[in-house]
Amino acid sequence: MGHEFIGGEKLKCCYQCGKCTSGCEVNRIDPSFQPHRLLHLFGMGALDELINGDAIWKCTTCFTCSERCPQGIAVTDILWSLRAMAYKSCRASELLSAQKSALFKTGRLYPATVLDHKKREKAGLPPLSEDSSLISRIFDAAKADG
Amino acid sequence: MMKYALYLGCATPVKALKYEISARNVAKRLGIELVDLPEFSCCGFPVKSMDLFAALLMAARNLALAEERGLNIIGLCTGCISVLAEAKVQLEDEKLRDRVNEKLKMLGLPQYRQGVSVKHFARFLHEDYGLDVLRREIGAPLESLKFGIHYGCHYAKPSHAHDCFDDPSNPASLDQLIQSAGAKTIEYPEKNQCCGLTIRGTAENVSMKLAAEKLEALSIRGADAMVVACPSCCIAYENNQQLAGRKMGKEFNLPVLYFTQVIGSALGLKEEDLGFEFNRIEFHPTAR
Amino acid sequence: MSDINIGVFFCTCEGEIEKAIALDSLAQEASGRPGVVAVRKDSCLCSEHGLGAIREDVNKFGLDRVLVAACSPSLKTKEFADLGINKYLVERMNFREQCSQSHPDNSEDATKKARALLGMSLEKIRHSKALEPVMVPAVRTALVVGGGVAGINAALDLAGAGAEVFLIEKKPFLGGRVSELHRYYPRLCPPSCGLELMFSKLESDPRIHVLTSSEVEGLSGSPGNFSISIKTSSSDPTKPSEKVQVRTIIAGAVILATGWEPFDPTALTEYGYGRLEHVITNLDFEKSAREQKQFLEQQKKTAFIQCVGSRDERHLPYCSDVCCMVSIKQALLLKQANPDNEITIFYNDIRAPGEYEAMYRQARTRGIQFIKGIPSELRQDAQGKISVSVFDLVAGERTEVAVDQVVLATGMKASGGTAELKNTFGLATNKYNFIESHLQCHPLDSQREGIFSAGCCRAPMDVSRSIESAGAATAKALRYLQGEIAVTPDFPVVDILKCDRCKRCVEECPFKAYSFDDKGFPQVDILKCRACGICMGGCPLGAISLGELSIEQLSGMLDVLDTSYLGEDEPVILGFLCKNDAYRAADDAGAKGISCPSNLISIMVPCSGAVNGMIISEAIAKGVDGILLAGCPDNQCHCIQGSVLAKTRLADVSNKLKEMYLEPERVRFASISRDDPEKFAATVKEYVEELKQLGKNPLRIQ
Amino acid sequence: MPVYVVKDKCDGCKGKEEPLCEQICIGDLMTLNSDTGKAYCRSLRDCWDCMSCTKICPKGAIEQRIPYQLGYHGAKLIPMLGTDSITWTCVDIEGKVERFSFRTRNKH
Repeated sequence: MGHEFIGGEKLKCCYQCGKCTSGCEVNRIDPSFQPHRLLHLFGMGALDELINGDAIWKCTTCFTCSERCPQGIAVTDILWSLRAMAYKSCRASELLSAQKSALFKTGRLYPATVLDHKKREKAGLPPLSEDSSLISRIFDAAKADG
Repeated sequence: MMKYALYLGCATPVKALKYEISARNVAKRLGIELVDLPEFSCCGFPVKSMDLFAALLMAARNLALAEERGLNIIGLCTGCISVLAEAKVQLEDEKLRDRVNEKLKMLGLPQYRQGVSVKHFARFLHEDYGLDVLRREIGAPLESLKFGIHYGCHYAKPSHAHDCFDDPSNPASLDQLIQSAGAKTIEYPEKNQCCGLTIRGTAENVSMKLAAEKLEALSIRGADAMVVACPSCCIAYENNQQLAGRKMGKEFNLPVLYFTQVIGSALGLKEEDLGFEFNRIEFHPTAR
Repeated sequence: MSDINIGVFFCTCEGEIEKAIALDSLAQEASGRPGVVAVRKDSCLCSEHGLGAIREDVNKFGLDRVLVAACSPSLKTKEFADLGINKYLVERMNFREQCSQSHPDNSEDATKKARALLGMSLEKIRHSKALEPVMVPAVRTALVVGGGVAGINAALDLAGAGAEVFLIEKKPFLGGRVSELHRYYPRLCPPSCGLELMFSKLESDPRIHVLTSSEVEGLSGSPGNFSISIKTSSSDPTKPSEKVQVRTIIAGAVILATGWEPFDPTALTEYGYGRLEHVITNLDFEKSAREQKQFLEQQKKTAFIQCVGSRDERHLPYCSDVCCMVSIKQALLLKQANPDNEITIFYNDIRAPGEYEAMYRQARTRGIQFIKGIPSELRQDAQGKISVSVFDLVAGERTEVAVDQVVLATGMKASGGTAELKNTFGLATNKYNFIESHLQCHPLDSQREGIFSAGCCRAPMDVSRSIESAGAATAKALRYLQGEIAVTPDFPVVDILKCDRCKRCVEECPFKAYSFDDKGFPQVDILKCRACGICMGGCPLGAISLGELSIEQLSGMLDVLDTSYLGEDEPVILGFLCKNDAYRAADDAGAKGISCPSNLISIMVPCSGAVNGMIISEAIAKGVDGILLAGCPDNQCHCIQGSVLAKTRLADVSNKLKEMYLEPERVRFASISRDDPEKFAATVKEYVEELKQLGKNPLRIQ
Repeated sequence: MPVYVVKDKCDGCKGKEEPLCEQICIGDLMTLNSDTGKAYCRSLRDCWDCMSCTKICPKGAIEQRIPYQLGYHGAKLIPMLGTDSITWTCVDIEGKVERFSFRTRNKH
């Protein structure tokens, strides 16, 4: 799985102190989202459960847990790895699918409409460039061997 | 004259014209030249959820492009800056850098040689331009105003990517920046809370509640406006303000400004040069 | 050579040895060897009868050397040391564990190996020298650095054992961190009571000299006679720096008790220490409890957060040992003072070993709430209430508590004083900056002989364990305070005629026992030396020899080794086995009946780092097919870096072999634990097979 | 064709001054580069190829390039020192290997 684990090397050091969940804004509102539990499941190898569940899509990536983890575990990066695994097994959230199509079409997360271009011109801002093949070229390069 | 590459990202030039306009004019007024690089692409943030390596490659591409021009990067979106800065730290690893450079070569792009710095515009003003110098430029201090600052998660986090320039649990640099414009800032316990925009599509209730809580905290404390430093946060608090209020059974009327608009006003720039007409909740700093 | 009279004594070990080895034929051969004037076989040499027979022969034949073929030299050492002849002139041959017991199935090979051993041992013993313990005069004075509870107790214990003691303290007063406490556990008594008792004992003991406002400036000399310069500033606050007195103390031993410093939790900004009101540390708690009576009594809600900074790889990666019990103690004090006080302790794991469990239990029965889960952040409302929000891992849900004060259970870090002394004394510290030599086997020793550590400069520990370690360090130090120190004569001797003054021995000695004499030659301080032989292994000129095992002896043994003792086609391996681990594991293999190829002849060395590269080269040059260097796993070596150095030296030989178009596999290092005879046997078997594949050492033919 | 110090192997004899090769060199040619802590030959053309330094080096870090009068490129002469013996490995330009062991005089 290689680079998908960027930042996740210390995962096994987690001693379940729960500080990540204690400080998690999302958990406060939606108790079903528990970062410490995700780490535990990941450590136990329960990948299927994680990838098929909704939990990994609920993280705001606010980095509070990563910042305060006493074991220096990059929890947010691990969440990203899990999402990438889900994406690769075609389990991406609808939001991500929408983002993906925008990115691959225009190279931008928020494509500019005709109106947007006009507004910018009126405000005296420089025109925006779009590159429809850039993202797929980058993905191809990332996948290519070597 | 100080010269920097302006990294706009995806959201700012489309969703946050007032930010872009005010930032450009503040920079101009302070004698900072911002150069546009049309080749800049998305920072890679959304791609992290698809392929971490491709995301790193996108970030490295942007870094390498600025480096080729010999320009350091100033950005407006905290998310973009955080992603680029984190990539910079990751690419300190020689093996990873070699691998990334190989791919950049494949794409016909310049190599990344670790010779570029990445800073948010606010951090730049605080750290490089300097608060003392800024204070001397302030012509119309906003003494009667009281702002609630929202930093945004990626402004100072992950702290190692941002050279720990501000305390990740209790940041202060934006407060100081706004204070140097003469205004007061509010201390409130929810200061560090996330805007929730990134999960609006996957956990809408949580997202709305997060936004509403902060809007409420600042409304109660009598903030004249909320000040933000990131287009995404602004969407969460400004564009979604009525929606968040309705969902939670509250009514909000809290103007949301970019810090560049506030600084610009204090510098004496005109409202039209700071994109005030784009504010959804009307606000006129000089009228108060 | 025949001016030496050698006696060779074979033990059948009640048939255990003789069942595999043809002792009679070996005895016959031995009697024909030059210098051998007495040969005897006995069924039990270590019995009174057997030992008596040896003593009788020593007298009768005027023996100069005694060669004993019996069990492993690591056994029955006392018995065979007392034969009426200097014990260094007695050589043991391991006929039982490493011959008859390890090759029981093939007695022919066992006999062949025994024969080879006999030849080598006869050669080795020719070069043996009679050695006597060296007596070094030592003063009866000790120095204790640090006037905290550990230092005070060490001073009292030392004086109690009859030593003169200088107790020095950097601050103007004694008492250390304990004097900052309100109560200590588990008896919850005030430390002032204990301290005052100690102070009065200090004062009344004429052998104890207390120097406050004093610091160590430098240390020279050796154990038994350290010379330490001490700077004392004026203790009169009205005349600062008026009088700075520097004096020199001669001390036989030094006990360090430089204590600890509290971890500063401002680094964990999420808890807002220094920013939020009523967020205090456990040491602040003690201060307030000591100074204000109402602090404990006034009714309030208190939360304790455990592991603040400790067990945190960004701050203190270790457990600070005391914080769990400190919080439990403080919670109990609050409850005692006012039963209406509401207390919550947020914890990871409560660590309450031994008797302390009872206190933990008491805390629970008193209604102190324990929540498993660490809060991530503290928020304060306008009224000053602090809200603690935590995910309760046991309940599986979030709990929110609003409290009046939060106590951060901060841990201990190594003190600045320890860091200063580390430089002044040239000591080694562990990765957390505490003083350490070998945590498990020599916890109180530093890496310098004669210098010991007590209390929290060694590791975080509570008051009772500090006092305990002070007593233990005292016992250790007493060896150097007897007026005279007997040094076992197995320390190294440098042959100045061979030495080229390259200084490698000085650099590589893990205990910094070497210095230079006025001509630039290395000289070993026998009191600092631990006789590991790393210098002997490192000397590029083979100029250093240990008392027990010299380069000359090793080289002589190689000269007489018959590399075809098992026949032309069997490979021969020379094993250098560390006496702590590998050699004993090899013995165990025999004792447990794990069969082991007879292709290996082992030589016991004090540390794998004691084996010189020239000896290995020479063995290869003389036709040995393979060299096995077996030592401890890296982090277990008593000589700190012995096995690491052994590996580098082996790598040098291996590189050389490659250059010579010889197989680099002919030298090998193996980490063998004391308790792993199976691995030892397997390693030898595997190596024999590999060497068979490689074929004969080309140098063996010549 | 004089000596060549393999930098990765040389450890400057750890003493930081006067390594063994410097002490043994009859021409006083070998010395330590104080910046790198590695030995080097300060005048290559003065080297007589006596190989004293090659023999003594405990790290096997000094190689001898055999002068062409004795053997062309590819020929090698490698000493290995024991406490009372020395073993020479001679490789000629065709790769033929021969080894010789001798007793040395510095017996204890």
